[in-house]
Amino acid sequence: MTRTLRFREALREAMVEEMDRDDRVFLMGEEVGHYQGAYKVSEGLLDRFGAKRVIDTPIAETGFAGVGIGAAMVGLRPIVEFMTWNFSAVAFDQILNNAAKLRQMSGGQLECPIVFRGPNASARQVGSQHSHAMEHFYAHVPGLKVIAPAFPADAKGLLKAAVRDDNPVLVMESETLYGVKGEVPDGEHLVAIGSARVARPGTDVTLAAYSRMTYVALEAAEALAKEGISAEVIDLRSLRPLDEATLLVSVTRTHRLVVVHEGWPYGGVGAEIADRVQRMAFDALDAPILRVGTLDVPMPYSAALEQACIPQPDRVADTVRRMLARGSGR
Amino acid sequence: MTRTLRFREALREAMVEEMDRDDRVFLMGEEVGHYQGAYKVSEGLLDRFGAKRVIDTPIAETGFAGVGIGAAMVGLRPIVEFMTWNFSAVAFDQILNNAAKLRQMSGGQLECPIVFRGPNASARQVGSQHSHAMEHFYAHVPGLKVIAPAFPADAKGLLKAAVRDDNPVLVMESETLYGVKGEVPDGEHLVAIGSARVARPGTDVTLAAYSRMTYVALEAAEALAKEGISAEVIDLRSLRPLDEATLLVSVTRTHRLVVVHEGWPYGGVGAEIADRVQRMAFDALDAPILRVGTLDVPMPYSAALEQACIPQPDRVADTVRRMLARGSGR
Amino acid sequence: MPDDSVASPSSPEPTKPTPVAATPHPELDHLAHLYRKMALIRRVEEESARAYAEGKVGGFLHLYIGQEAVGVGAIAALRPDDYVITTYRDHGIALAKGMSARSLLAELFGKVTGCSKGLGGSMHMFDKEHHMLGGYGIVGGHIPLAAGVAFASKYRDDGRVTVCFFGEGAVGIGGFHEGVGLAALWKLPIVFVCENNEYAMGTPLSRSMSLEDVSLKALGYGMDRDRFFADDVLEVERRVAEAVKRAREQSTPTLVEVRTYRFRGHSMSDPAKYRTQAELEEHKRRDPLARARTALAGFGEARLAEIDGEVEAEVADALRFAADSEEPTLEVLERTTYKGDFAY
Amino acid sequence: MPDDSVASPSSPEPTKPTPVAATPHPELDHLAHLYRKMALIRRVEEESARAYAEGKVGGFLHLYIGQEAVGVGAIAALRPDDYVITTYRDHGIALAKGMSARSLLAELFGKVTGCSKGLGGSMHMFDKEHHMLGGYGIVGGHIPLAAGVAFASKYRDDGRVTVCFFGEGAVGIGGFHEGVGLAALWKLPIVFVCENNEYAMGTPLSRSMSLEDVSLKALGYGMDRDRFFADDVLEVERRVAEAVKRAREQSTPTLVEVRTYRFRGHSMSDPAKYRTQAELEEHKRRDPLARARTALAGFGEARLAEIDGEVEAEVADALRFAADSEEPTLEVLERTTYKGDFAY
Ligand SMILES: Cc1ncc(C[n+]2csc(CCOP(=O)(O)OP(=O)(O)O)c2C)c(N)n1
Ligand SMILES: Cc1ncc(C[n+]2csc(CCOP(=O)(O)OP(=O)(O)O)c2C)c(N)n1
Ligand SMILES: [Mg+2]
Ligand SMILES: [Mg+2]
Repeated sequence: MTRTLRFREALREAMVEEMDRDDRVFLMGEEVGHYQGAYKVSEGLLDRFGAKRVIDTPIAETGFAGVGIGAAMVGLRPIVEFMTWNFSAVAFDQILNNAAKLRQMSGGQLECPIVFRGPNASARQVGSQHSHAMEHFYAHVPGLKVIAPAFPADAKGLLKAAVRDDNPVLVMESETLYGVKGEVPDGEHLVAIGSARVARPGTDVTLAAYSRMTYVALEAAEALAKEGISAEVIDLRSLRPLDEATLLVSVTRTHRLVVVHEGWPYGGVGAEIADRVQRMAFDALDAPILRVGTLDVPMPYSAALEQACIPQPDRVADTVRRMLARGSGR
Repeated sequence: MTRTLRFREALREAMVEEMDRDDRVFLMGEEVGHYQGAYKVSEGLLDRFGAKRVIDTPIAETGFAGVGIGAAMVGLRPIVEFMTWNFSAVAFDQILNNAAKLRQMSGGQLECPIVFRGPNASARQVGSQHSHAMEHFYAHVPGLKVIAPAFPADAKGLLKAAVRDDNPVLVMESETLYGVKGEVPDGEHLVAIGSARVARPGTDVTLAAYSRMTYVALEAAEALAKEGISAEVIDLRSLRPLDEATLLVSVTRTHRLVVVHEGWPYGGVGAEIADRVQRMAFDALDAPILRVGTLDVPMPYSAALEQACIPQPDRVADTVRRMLARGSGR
Repeated sequence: MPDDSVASPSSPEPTKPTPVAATPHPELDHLAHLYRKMALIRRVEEESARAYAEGKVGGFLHLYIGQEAVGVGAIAALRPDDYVITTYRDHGIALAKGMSARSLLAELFGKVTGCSKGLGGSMHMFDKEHHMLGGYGIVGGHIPLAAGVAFASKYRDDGRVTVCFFGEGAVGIGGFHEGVGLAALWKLPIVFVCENNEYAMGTPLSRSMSLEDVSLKALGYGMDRDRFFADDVLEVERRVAEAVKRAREQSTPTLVEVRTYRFRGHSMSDPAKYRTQAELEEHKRRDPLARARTALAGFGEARLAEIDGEVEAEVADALRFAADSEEPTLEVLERTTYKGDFAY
Repeated sequence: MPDDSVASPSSPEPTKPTPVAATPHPELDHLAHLYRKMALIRRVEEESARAYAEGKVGGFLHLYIGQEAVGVGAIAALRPDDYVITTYRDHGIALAKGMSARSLLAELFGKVTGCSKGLGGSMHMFDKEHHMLGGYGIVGGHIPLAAGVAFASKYRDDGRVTVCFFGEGAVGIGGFHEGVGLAALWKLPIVFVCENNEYAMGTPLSRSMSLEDVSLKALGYGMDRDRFFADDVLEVERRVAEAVKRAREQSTPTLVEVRTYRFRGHSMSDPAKYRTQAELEEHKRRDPLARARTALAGFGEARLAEIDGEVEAEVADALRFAADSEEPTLEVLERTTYKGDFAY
């Protein structure tokens, strides 16, 4: 049996279930309590769990990210919400130098079972300082895990798995997905971190995406289908670890790969996927791997320009057409 | 005519010449003045230019990086030294959200002519918190330029060009290179940002490297030459912008590319190069592009383990041999 | 809305007012001048809210309604060439520093005629000509920049003062500590104006700070401090002027806590459930704009109506201008990202 | 070196001392106990320096010589299950909290028998069993962690107190402000001990802070504070104990500034040209270790010699142990990076 839930409700259920199950789990962040969450993800949690376990913080990301890490290293299991991932930039050192390093610096004595979560990448016209796709910075760092679900069921299952993970897990959500509905299995629902999912089977080209871009890839696949082009869409779900097997199996069949992601082109998750696949499936590729990402500029406020910067189904479909016409990107 | 200078002396000359030329240029950072620089790069500058233009700061990277950016946006041309780039992690937001965004957020009204410089990547046994290759985070960001010279002449010429650039330029130096000697042209010596250099010509494989890894690549090429394998070594010098032309010309001749860099494998500069070259020279490649980077773990203190983590000439040479034996990395 | 009725007569007439003889009252003239600025801000904000509701403005919109006396009073204490920098709640500050309503509303409408070519939006109002160095979106992130601007003035000895505005919610973050700390250490010509409007989104100061007196933070830096309410714009000007004088003449920084209140939610999406209607009404009774208008009784109703009319005309014109302007095109992006060649 | 001669007799005998009868002097016994810890730290540091010179230790090495009374005195005020966390200058703190000289020196030698398996080195001494939560390399970065540890104690109501050590150079950075600010806001059971040794590398406090009294920072957080010299280890214990009592009984934080001095350079590469020989000598005359030994006159020279002998034996044994231990192997890296499967 399943129920239809919004993305934010699925995340909330995951937190409620894990907090019910384990009283070492608590939620901390700006406006998560009395305000019921800047994006209402934590609505009702303060009433349900009280101020001891649902903690409103001042605007001090370095401070409360560090508090979470410190609490985790002595055995609590914090969920730290960044109002948006953009603001994690002021806490970057805490995540890079403490969360990711504690276990190894201590020779394995200490653990850091913490979850950092919040909306990531573009919202709508919030400008250059509020539109970062931060996963490209964090997926680079050993010691961290990074997940980016697209559907409510995965949001719930992956967040629950993240809370139970003994390593720091960063959950990349999307303000533009919080209202999206989807079927969520009843009862205990866990999704293993590190497994991608074929969201739409196809034979001519593989589209790899995650978070909101999975919907963009699916739309492009729909459009291409009308032209008789069969695109397989892989929803990565997890960025670090990356599910190489699922990618390789698909590319070995389709011989073509287009990676769709928000965020700038230089480096990052998209480049990593291109690098791995050309390395591991070199002979299987009939065309160079292409990427559809955010244009290489700070995000503009103008609605028209913002939409032009963010990957759209058309841009994805055009890229596939170019590729099938043996476009090598030159 | 040239003179033999150490890397740190070449950097110092660049700063002295630019500060003599333009009194809007000043140097700011921890221990740059009275202490003569943590690594003696700024030795003598306080005596020469006085405390007004050679400014010792407290330990407050967010503060003094921001002060530099603020001063730059009203017309000064700061050189901000990070004692090491690791410490820029606490100033990450200033670089990402202010330095890189100012021009665009203001619709082009403001400029940010600032240089951030300091030693980057591994030193010797300084452990996981002090061994980051930070270029992989910064090269991702539009609005920034990132350079990483390997030789004293380039260190001088590129730093001078960076000081004259009207955009934020990040200079990645290396503690392990400061004592290295090299020939530096007399008189005004500028090197354009964005141009790579063929450090050693070759025909069988291209090795792309930068900063200290250029020496590692050259050593590997030397070893391979003894086996009759001719490796061309490209010293990238500049990471953003990246000199695609020089890379493509080389790979089109050698049909093989190995990227050598410090820093973790996931994403970053190495993945970006692999992505671009497979896209732009797909048909020219006889083998998948391979990368030799730092192992995917926090840097250990143990001398033996640290050396095992950092790319060594042997590892580079082995990778080339594997590739020539048509190793596809599988 | 009742709180604005004074400043915004339901009918925008007279658009063409009959000239009225001037009184020999310099103080009143000055107050009238400040009143006009506050009224302009109030009306621009009301129209921004309306335009937002109509979908003409996107993203976040943080209104300055209720806080007008802070920006107008503080900036009245400055020279035109002094610098100002603030947060995303920047419309009032930008207008007070001299930005035109046209350029501000065009920016909100995402038009290329906007101050930032439509690339910045509500949170990023920049006006280099008027030394308005922008609105910034990362809480506390602009405070070190402000110290840097003041550093440059000291370096060049140009006699300018920098005023840095921020909310009381910024006082707990590292950027505040480091920016203020360096300004105190290096004796920079700057005034830090904390606009304490009692809330950071839905968080009252009592839940974000161990002390409720923000100005006490100055003790930890051995810095001068001041603390007062912003009911009277002239009082704000007087008090800030003292700090500006210290900055200009002795090159020492001051932390000024100005107690104010925002009549609207944090942003358009905030219903402000965290405060009572009674609390809001009480503050609206202290509306600095209404207070200024009352204080201007002796100035003459006719001339006040004239000012209100001018403001209405200016806002109407700016709205037309914004609506009729062109949107920016893609080619603007690369050259606003880098000066010179693009770097990729 | 003259400053250490008292604590380190040129000859390591007697390795097997003849037992001596105990005096009925609890205070003296306690001081002797603290003296022993300080002497052990002093000797371990001297040997670390020697080993570094011989190339057996790599990376950065920050010695605690001169500051022993701070760590030993402060930790003497704690229960064994209380938490301690500090900076890269962590050898003395680790030993004071109960880490063995074996595990510390083996870590310095980069051996797998070291507290952190040879992966952390000098700056990262961790000992979970003794609740020594580590040494950290990013200035100020561990202060929020310390607040988090204290937060956990309050969350679990486990009655433990956390002591967070840091240098005076950390007071200007954001991590200090945010960590201390949250501890004050949430009334966490923690004591912040600022080891003011007058220099941050080559920078004297006068060039890094607008105020020279670090403890005044507490005023900005409405927090209790204290400030004193570390010449007498018993005084350090007494004063820190007051703060620990407040933390344990009322769950309130305190900022304690302990004034001390490092006899060596910042790290092995620092010739310390920024201070005069005279200044150094003056401080060495106030050596807390020598002072404690003098105060122990009534304890009996024989028993003191016995203690010194034990210390020598312990250090000699630890050096042997470190030298003879194995180096870590590559396979240790993956499992210390992630618990469970590696994530790439
Ligand atoms: C570093 C950071 N964290 C969180 C946010 C989200 N945020 C935007 S405004 C705001 C509240 C700020 O309140 P205050 O400083 O009092 O200014 P006010 O809005 O009242 O003018 C928050 C939490 C942000 N912009 N930056
Ligand atoms: C954020 C950061 N910036 C710079 C450094 C380099 N650094 C290491 S120790 C040190 C001086 C610290 O002095 P203090 O806090 O007084 O501690 P002490 O060394 O005197 O014990 C500096 C600048 C660092 N480790 N972290
Ligand atoms: Mg506020
Ligand atoms: Mg110190």
